[in-house]
Amino acid sequence: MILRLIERSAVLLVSLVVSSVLVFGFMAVLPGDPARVALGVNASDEAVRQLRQQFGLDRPLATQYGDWLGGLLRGDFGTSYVSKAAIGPQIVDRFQVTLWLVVTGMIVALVVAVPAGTVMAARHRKISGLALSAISQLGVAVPAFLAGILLIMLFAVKLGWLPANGWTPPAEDPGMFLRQLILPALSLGLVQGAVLTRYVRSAVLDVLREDYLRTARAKGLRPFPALWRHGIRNAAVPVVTVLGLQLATLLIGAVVVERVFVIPGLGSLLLDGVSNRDLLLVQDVVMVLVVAVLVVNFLVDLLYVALDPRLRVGPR
Amino acid sequence: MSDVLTVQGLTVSVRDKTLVHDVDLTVGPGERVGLIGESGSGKSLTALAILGLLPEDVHARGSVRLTGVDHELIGAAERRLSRVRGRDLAMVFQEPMTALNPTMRVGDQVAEAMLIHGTISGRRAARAAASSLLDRVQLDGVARAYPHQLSGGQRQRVVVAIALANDPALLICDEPTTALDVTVQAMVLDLIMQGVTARESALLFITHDLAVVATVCQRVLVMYGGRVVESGPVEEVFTNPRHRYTQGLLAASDLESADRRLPTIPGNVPPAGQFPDGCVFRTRCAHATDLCATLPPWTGTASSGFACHHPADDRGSAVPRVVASARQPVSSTAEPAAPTEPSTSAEASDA
Amino acid sequence: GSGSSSGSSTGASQSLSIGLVAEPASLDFTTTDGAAIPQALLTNVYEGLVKQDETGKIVPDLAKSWTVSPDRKTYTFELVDNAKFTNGAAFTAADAVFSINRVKSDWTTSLKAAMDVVQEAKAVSPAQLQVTLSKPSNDWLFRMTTRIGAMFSQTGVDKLATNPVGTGPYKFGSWKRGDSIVLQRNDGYWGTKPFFNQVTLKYFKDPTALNNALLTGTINVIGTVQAPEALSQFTSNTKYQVIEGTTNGEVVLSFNNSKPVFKDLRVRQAIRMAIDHKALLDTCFAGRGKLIGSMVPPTDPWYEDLTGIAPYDQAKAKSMLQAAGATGATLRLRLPTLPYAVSCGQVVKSQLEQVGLKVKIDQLEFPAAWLTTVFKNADYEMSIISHVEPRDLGAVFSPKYYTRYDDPTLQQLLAAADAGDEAAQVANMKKAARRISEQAAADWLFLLPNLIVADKNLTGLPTNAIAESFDLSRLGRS
Amino acid sequence: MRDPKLDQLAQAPVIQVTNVVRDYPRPRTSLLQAAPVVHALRGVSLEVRAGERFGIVGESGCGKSTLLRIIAALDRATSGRVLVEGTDITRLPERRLRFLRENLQLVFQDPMSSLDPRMRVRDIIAEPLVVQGHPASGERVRELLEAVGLSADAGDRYPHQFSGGQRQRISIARALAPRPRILIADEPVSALDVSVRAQVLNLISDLVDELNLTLIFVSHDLSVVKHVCDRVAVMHAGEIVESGYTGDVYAAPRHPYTRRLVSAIPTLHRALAGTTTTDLLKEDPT
Amino acid sequence: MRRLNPSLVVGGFIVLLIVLTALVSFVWTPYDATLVDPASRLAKPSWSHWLGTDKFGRDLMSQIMVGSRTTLFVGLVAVGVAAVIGVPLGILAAMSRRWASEIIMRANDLLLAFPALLLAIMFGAVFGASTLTAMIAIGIATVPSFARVIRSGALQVMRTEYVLAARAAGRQPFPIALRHVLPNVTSLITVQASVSFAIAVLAEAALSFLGYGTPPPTPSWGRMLQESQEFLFSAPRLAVFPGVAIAIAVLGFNLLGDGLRDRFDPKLEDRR
Ligand SMILES: Nc1ncnc2c1ncn2[C@@H]1O[C@H](COP(=O)(O)OP(=O)(O)OP(=O)(O)O)[C@@H](O)[C@H]1O
Ligand SMILES: Nc1ncnc2c1ncn2[C@@H]1O[C@H](COP(=O)(O)OP(=O)(O)OP(=O)(O)O)[C@@H](O)[C@H]1O
Ligand SMILES: [Mg+2]
Ligand SMILES: [Mg+2]
Repeated sequence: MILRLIERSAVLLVSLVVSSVLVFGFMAVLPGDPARVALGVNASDEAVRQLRQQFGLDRPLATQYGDWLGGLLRGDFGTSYVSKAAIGPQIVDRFQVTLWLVVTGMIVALVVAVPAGTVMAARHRKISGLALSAISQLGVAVPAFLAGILLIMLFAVKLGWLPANGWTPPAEDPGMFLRQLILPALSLGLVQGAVLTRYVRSAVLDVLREDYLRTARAKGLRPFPALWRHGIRNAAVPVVTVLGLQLATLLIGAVVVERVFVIPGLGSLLLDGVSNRDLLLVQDVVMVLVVAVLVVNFLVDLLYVALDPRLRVGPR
Repeated sequence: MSDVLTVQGLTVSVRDKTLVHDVDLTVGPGERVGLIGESGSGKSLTALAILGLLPEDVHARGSVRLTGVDHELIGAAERRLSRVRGRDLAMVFQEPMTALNPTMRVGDQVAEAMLIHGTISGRRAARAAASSLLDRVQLDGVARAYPHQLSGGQRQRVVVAIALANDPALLICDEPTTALDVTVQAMVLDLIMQGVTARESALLFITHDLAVVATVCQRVLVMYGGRVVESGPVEEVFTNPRHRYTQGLLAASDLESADRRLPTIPGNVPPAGQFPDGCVFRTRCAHATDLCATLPPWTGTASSGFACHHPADDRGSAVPRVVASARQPVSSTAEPAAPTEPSTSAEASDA
Repeated sequence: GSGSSSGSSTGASQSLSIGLVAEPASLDFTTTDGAAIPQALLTNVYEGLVKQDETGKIVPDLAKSWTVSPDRKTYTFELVDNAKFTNGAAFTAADAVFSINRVKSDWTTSLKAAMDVVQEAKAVSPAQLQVTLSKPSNDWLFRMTTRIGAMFSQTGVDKLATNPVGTGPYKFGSWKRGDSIVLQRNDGYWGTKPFFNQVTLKYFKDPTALNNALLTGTINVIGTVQAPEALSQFTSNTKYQVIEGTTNGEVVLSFNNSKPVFKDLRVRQAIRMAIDHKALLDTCFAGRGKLIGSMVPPTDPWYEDLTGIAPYDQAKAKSMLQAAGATGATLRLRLPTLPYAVSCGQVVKSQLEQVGLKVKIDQLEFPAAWLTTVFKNADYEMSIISHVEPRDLGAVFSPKYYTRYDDPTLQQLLAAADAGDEAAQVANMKKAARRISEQAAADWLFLLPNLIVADKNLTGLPTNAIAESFDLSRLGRS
Repeated sequence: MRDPKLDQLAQAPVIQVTNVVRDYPRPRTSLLQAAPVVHALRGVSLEVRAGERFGIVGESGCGKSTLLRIIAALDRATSGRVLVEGTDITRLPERRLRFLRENLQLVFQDPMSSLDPRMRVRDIIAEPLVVQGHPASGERVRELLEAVGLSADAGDRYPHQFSGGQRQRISIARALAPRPRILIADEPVSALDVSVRAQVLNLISDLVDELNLTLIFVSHDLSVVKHVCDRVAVMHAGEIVESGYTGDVYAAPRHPYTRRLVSAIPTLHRALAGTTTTDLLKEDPT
Repeated sequence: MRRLNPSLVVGGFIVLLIVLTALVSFVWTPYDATLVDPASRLAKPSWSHWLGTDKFGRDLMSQIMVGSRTTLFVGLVAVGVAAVIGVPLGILAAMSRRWASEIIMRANDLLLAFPALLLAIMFGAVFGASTLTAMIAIGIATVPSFARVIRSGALQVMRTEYVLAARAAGRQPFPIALRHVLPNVTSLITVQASVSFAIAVLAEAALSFLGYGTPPPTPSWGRMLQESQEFLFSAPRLAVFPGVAIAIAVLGFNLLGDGLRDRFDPKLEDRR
């Protein structure tokens, strides 16, 4: 167990280093000089030169990379070429926002998907199962932003129950925070939930066909308790994989929902960075996203071990 | 009428196909009955029908009664059935590798069997009982292991322990040793025998291995094409087979004979639902006549008899011959499996 | 509580939230281009010596008054004496000199060129400033009403990008990037203190979200309506007022006059005549906005209605193209990713194709891609963009600009206008405006309207938005 | 059952396996420890002579298939040598194995997975011919089909349209296609029903006789090996623990493992004679 | 007799419908889909405009028809890129030595850390926003899931005895990959392709919403939806039709994928 942890950590570390090189490399080969881009089209060569010097862009790439990475490790994300503001605090702020969104969205998704998927699998030949399947199929087919727009039209504009958009940090006004969180979390969660439902269904279906479930029934367990006691944990393994992947894509996928609900999250920071050609900012945000994804996958890996004893190294 | 198990007119069908026809079967108290037949002959379906665990859209008709249970098992509510399963009626399945929950310690899986039926109350007591039960199948100290840490033979013994946990009146074993090596098979077979004799449980033992049946059982039923074609005491059926199929089967499995060329039954076992009307064996039978197109009646008693229009002679030669050459093109006698339907005989074998 | 009690600094706090579209990338307009920063900060946080009133007239601000020497080269400003920067420093002529000189030395944006004409700025006394120009220029004083004229504190320019320091009625509060900028009332303001003690400028990339925010009470004002089609939900609702006026934003269908195909006047004219401007305005801006025939908004003193110069006439356009041998020519219409441009571009394409041209639409991400490709490298045939700078006729139609419009006659007219007195300026500018229209240096699709939707009880909202700033100082509640 | 004729055939062995070891690395469980290894073969030596029917018997996982794969140069030995018709194949690169591919062919256990489900039977049988550059005439394919007792039209169908026994016949036909001198069969009947098993065993027997093949026949079932082979090697845990003439080994096993193995086999005759399950566990069958 | 699989039938029907619509749109649409006609702007559905017109007076029906081409194009490019890279990579990973395969799969995992939308936005920034660049990015982002699925399928094939038999017959690795492995993973490829198709269609819609998708005037359902936003109150049908079209297309491809999966997966076969 400990060894596995160490090994997975080593893999994570290597992946992180490689991806930092990739991200840095991608930004380095981008056409255009960040300094010139930052200064605008009419800047004088002299001004550009000064800025390059100021931001250390005139040094060799390797040095720049080293400094950047060193900075990241110290928690120093550098200063934006465009806004001249420190990037670190911004990323921290935005990341929190996105994390709230993604995590609550995921919770909504789980709350929807686990019961629905299980019922769909258990009754996959019955009308109720088929009807649920149809609904989830439709859910998957609706783009998240469309769901968001529809939710706003209904609950905010027509009924006036909830705010249409905006974001308040929880520390500032918890009530408002919750009210503003509901709709985005729903629009993210319902669509993801529909996707997840399908995975839950197929995982549970697989488990239902397993011999050990038949053994459990032969012991005298009724179908549902048998599924609950022997199936859920086994079905969780493939579902957790998907969950990990979804969590990862959601981090950036939330950008659309952030746009619809005017939420200052990481995704919109990235979009702003891209449209302002704030390359260092983009580089940092991308790196943060990649790190988040890799870390999530790392955690998922560890979760497997908790779920599936076969992955533990033990006596044979 | 003190039979432990009485099955009458059991018919199992899936949609339009009938997979098991009109099976009658009784097991007396403490009796060990074998059910033999080649792959796809309907042995497992018969067992599952008795247990009420048939797959979805496979349905059973007929009657299954068990001593000590005051209701018909076929068609009984899940609630009532689940009280019988694992307590009065236990089962060991074929595949030890997958029959246990991979995420649960084996001791807990054994203990659960007792907890469900309240045979033992309290987790602690159940655990203790489970480990002593495991000791008795010669698995000392594995209670805290997970299934993947055990070998196939060990797992199968855990399954046996689970089945015997509540001292069932009847134990059904569905090819419990097919996936095991001979030396391990010997051990598991012995444990099953010890287990049932110690509890005076009745045993219904399903296999395709004639020698195993002969070693374990007192009485045997031979199935082919979803029907019981012959039954009787082991020595009688195996020394003096009356049905032509039993006869062919015995001959083909006799590897002891000095001759390098074996007697064979021509053709292949047809896939489910494609057995002929009348006598199910007539397409492969050298003795078949037009008469065989009608269903042969059961000759003999309920517990010993056969269903054949042209039975082998009573007290005939010990090793009858079926005259047919393996070199004959197979497809001339039996059609290959229907397109798109993988053949059943091959299916059953990936152990 | 929204009672209209007096704006005293104690008691009820009055706050306001305004929804805007483009968020600044930085708060430093000395080094960052774009309209978003002055929109938020000019007149509110920074003040100039002079400013423009709503009719376009230049009026005093930090300068109480000014005089111009007879050779029109020396300006003498009398400065207010009670103005203070929010960092505590008093505003003096020395700060003014510092600010004017700093444009030449430290600014990096293209607008700094307007200060090139200044020969010398000097502080005669703490309250008197004298600026000498190298040649007479009417334009210079006008430019002093824009961000170029913003007055900075000598001790407050080290963190312009994040912490602006000015003399204005508001001081910079906080900036939640990606969300909003908060301005606080400057309680030490030298002039009339504003009604609201806190104004939040909230930024919305998505016009629909902006509308929803007003509908659900998150904001009180939509500062610039981006989706005029959606206005109907407000006009029909008594809770809101809709203000419609004009801006400086001429939506220009620009031609790259250095491309061979545009060397032929007939082609340029034909294109202007092929476009049904009325239909275009109806289609892509819901009929809001004003049709103009040249690069002059009605708020400029030299405005004339020139829409008749190239009337819509498909048949004539066709035949002119034929005569010029340009029928069937393929023109790349490279649009910035701005809603109005993308909308109008599709109408333009459709209409030009009806007279026998081929139009290929390219979309370039705005600002970065469009600025480099079209604006800087002039790699395009036609584009659509709204030129929001005030009095930008001269700047836009010059050989160095992306229009590559090289017309000595026009340059002469502009020079004369700049150097002459007011009457001469107006007369020459009229000629210049007519000249570019007749020469079809570009096509003017329409003038962007100033569209504001606000809570019914808000007062002091500007009808015309002709200055660079969104002036918050006069806002109040009735 | 010794065949005296065979003694005269004792010329140079066709296959000579010397001290073959095969270790498989297990997937690493940690970066810090050396990867654990499975010792699939721990030094196996054997000789097979021309025309011989050589059996290998042993329980699941004892290394039978591994040994066959190494003999067929489908896997590399960790150490040791394999000579096939005098040539050491253990170090030969793939491109120099042509002679082996032509002379040595295999039949596998699993009738489900040993035929590519996406190919017609005709193409399956012709594959070795095509690969080895022989003319893959329809004539030869028909001939082969007939030789294994399938009708000629079987060539047009796909494997899933056949039963297990028929598929094993197809496998055999494919193996015979390049006219090999050595046939290796890895548990060819373990997956078959009893009634079909007899057919396939007969077929293999007949073909070996007719075509003068050398046969290596692997099974976990000692009775089957005894029925088919002249000589047998008993494998246990990666080693050959005993070998000799089949009848001898069966009647008088010397190694304790062999004794346990032999006694554990239930047979009809012994069962009818009253052998119980407890007897099966005893080391001595008698 | 195999029962008709409803997912397969419905999914197949929808996909066929989209393909047909796209084909028909090449030869016939009720109106020129890009023709701006201010006179008939925002027309309600009627006999002359079945689905009405948008703010440019363009016929919605024609746009939806032509938009189906974009949808197919989007899916084909994305799935094409993903399959062309992912399938060989997956097979290679399955067939190569342990360490080589490990490297491929690790690289694959790494790519997984760059979500599709992120890649599309970055590509858009570098190469300019166009349907093609966006979809190439989506395709590249889909490579890992392809490679993973194909690898596990190919590993199974590599373990089969027919591959062993082919090697024994003397087949070299490349022909084995081509003749045995590839044909036997086609079912996986088809399933994965149709699921990825659905994802690509959704991604195009999301990108169009953000302004990184299909540029005008090429009709695209995603952009129609985006453009319809300011009419949500005055003319919601402008959003409804493309929204429904997207949903149906995604539904169709998903159903097709599900149906194919059920059809190919022996576990789900009716027997046992
Ligand atoms: N759910 C099902 N649907 C359709 N056919 C089925 C189903 N389950 C079993 N069958 C068919 O019924 C026949 C009998 O199956 P059964 O499992 O009882 O055979 P068996 O005698 O136990 O064979 P084996 O030795 O392979 O276990 C087989 O041909 C099988 O293909
Ligand atoms: N490619 C491989 N990688 C790792 N271990 C292997 C590999 N192939 C075989 N082994 C291991 O080597 C041992 C011998 O395997 P082999 O397949 O030769 O046994 P076998 O006697 O043929 O068994 P069976 O009767 O089950 O076919 C087993 O423990 C197996 O797990
Ligand atoms: Mg069975
Ligand atoms: Mg093997």
